[in-house]
Amino acid sequence: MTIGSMFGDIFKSLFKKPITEQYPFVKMEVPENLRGKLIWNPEKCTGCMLCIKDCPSNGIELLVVDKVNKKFVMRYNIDRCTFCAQCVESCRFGCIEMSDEMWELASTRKEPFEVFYGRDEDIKFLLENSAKGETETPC
Amino acid sequence: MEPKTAPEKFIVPIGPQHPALKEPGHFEFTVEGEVVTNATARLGFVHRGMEKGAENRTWIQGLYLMERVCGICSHVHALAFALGVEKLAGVQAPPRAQAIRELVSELERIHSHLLWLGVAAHEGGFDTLFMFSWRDRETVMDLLETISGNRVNYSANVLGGVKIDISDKQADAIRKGMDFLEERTQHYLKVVTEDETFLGRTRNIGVMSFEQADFLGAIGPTGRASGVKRDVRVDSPYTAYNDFPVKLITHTHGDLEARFIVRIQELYESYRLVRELVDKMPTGDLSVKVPRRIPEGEVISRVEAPRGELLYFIKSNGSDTPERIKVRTPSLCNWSSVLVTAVGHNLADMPMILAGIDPCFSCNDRIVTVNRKTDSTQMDWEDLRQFGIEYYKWM
Amino acid sequence: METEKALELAESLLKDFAISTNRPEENRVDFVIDRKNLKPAVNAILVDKRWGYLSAITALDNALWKVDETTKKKTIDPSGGSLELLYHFCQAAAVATLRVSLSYDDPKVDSICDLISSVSMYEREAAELYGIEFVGTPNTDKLLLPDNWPAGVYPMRKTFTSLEDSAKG
Amino acid sequence: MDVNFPPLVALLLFPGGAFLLFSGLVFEYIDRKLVARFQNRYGPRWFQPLADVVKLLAKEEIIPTGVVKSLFVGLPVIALTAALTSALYVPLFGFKPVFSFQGDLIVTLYLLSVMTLCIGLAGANTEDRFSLIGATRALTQLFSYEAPFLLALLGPAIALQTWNIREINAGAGSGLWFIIAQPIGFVVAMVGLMGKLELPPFDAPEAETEIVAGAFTEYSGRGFAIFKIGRDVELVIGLTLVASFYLGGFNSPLDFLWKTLLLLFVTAALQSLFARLRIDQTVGMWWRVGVLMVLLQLVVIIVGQHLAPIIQPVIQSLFGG
Repeated sequence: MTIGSMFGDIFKSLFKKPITEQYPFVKMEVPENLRGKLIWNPEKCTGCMLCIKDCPSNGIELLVVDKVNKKFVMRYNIDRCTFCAQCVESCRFGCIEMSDEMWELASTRKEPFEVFYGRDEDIKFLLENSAKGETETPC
Repeated sequence: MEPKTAPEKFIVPIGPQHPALKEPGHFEFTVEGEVVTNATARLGFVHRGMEKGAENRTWIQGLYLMERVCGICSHVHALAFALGVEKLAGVQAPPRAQAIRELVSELERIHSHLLWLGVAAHEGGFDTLFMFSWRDRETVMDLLETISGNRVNYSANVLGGVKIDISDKQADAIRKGMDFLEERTQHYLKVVTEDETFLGRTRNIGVMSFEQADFLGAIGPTGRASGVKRDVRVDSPYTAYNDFPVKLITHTHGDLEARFIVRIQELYESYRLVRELVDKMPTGDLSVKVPRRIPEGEVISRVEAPRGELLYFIKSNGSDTPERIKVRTPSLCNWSSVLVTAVGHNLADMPMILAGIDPCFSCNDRIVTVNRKTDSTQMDWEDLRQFGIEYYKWM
Repeated sequence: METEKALELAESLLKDFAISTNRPEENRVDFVIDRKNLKPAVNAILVDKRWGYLSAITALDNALWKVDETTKKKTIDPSGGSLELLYHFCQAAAVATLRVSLSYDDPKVDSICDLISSVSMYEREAAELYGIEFVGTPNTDKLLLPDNWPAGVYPMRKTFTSLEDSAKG
Repeated sequence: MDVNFPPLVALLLFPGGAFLLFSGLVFEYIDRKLVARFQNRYGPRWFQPLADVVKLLAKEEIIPTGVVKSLFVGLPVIALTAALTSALYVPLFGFKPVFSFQGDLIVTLYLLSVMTLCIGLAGANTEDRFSLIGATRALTQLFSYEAPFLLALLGPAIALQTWNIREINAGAGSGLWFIIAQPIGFVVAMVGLMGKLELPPFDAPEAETEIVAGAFTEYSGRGFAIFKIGRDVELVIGLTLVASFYLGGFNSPLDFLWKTLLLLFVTAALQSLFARLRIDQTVGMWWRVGVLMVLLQLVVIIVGQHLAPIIQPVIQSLFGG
């Protein structure tokens, strides 16, 4: 039976630095295997579409430029991504991995949330085509 | 609910937006002076249609949907789903995967119980305990982030195993964290069992007798605080609980103090278990292959969530999407019993009694479909501002 | 071993009511019972003998699917199918399930609220989402769905696709 | 310190009026910061209370339906006025009270209670259930702490045989400090002050987890801001009273500063040490423990005073003879 049993705590914390994180000023160090933004490597991709099929949030789309020569572009919608890493697990060729970047997901614009991965010329080709309105709009 | 015939009844509504409970749920307490004479609940404010939604998704996508039933016990939902699907498919995850699954669920229990300790203290107006227990909870949150890469939705499970592995460096971090938490928890146990002002708010409040708890089906720490010996980890061990058994912790009083004691003693048990798991982690593969089409059948998968027994009923029709997934979360079981015990107490005790079962509203509310309108317009900042100006012109 | 004993006990308790008994898993036993026997069966297993506790009530829509040969499209055949209620009782590792089949035309079953007051929430959930009528349940207020949800629309039935479709009829 | 301010200056600028309002905000800041530090947090920035008030004053005041409008608008003003008036009789910032007469102690305590009465009325005025319960609780609490708080402040008054705050302030510093002479009175006065200001653990009237903000639930904008300032002013005056009575009175602003801040430190520590008391626990504690203890002490003082003339010659004859 005591009264004020947390006295030790409050007394000690007077002389301690507050534990609160000074977030916008001091950023926390991220752990090395943080699940952040996806990185897609076009070189090894065979276009099996397993990652697209398994993605629970329709966050990634594979746009086909040339199926025979295995030219693909991945459109990655970061705002839809739930960072579950299922696509990393699903890919049998190790094309997808998760980086520890981009964990501050806030913007007043939509553009930073749409990322294209692939060979530069493929992306260029695709963007030009879509400007002409030739490619189908993805879901 | 009693018919609302007597008009002179004084009904105090709590919720859906109420500062006491940080999640939306609506309660109506009929009070006479300060004493509650009747209590009813209305849920469904965070109803997301997950059970229906799961029927339109593949098994793999369902795993991540189920992980998002609840933000606090995300791992156990995915675990129950994965275990059920693996049972249907006739595969079993390798031993190391099972041990990692158990490790993550115990770490999750630690963070959930510490969170509850803070919330319950806050309901009782003991903000210092709230701040300190949440400060220490950061330790285990950081550990979970270190090993899984995310603080809340660890997404450790895949069908057939786990994604994450525990390295030696991480194991050391876990051991250190457990030592720190054990020392702090000892202190909190002393505070909640000895502090006079706090005991005034917990002792003999919200008493649920063994008879009530047993018959009405109270589960988890709420039931165990009334002496009901129910713990899925002991009764029907899943994952690695056979090799790393857990001790059943019960208390006899059934009041709020007993619930505090049971939860805090479970924390000790979890610390011990986590240390043991880290020390004697089996080696081997992390996952096995699970077919995309799951054979026809029905399965019941039960796991012990931090709040009590979580029951999944999974029915497969042989295709790559489930036929029916039924989720029965522990909070739903405990609601009915707690509303019975609420009658006769002071209004001031209500937040603590409600918080005493560690309610999780998101868990309860899952089912209806939400149609994503295809013609929805997206507004950017400027549009929104414009919309606001237009809107307020008419005010 | 204890699980086996518990399951056998459950079988002996319910042998008068069960139309058929089935062991889908090693720790489970299913009893198919008629809906008018539900109350006596619950009384026998839970109230009299305290076999475990009522863990959950699962409602199922066993719709009859027919597949169009040419288009490979799955549609619901309204001539068949049924609703089903599963009452799961758990004792330690053993799970006993009472299965009650209900037709779409007359989805009525006796409420067991007067036996166990805490099932009210489960019954309200099944009533709202599947349109099963529990005769004698004390509280029929909305539990999960919004207050302005149209009457007679049951979202968990297989026939429900969206509110717009339901409004069209 | 004996400085004579012109009445109008004293009323509007210094030490009452504007300066008091401002220092009320400073005291609130220090209180919040201390509590935060006790809980291992950073707490608010220095301008936070001021920013709160400015924001609230700038906001629209919503008057709910079903209230008596004049009361709803007038009550916060009355509460603040009463608090500001009471400032004229206390030795604020170490200066001597602007006005002083025999018995102003009673008037000051009465004025300080007007605040709580206004809160009670404001809660009862609205139709909101939380407000009604908050009002009931606020008034219940008023009846429980008022008597022991008054009795606790009467201790020094009776010992010095004056009902004038200025004389008590002067007399408190001359002999043994009353915190040592009358420790029970000090404790009761401190806890009574916390009850009066509805600080934790006596914040049942506005317990946010039960009844949102109690009587203030329907208040917004200006009305709420004025109540808030009134509460801050009362904090300063309450601390001044207790410090001047029990900590040896004030002779200079510096004296005032360290004594009141010391008391504020103690209050902040008490706030963070305890769980909130239920209203029945609060009432029970005050009447069963608080009142009895203070009454006991009063009896000892009065008996002591009557015995002193008898004993003194005896002592003198023993030692001085």
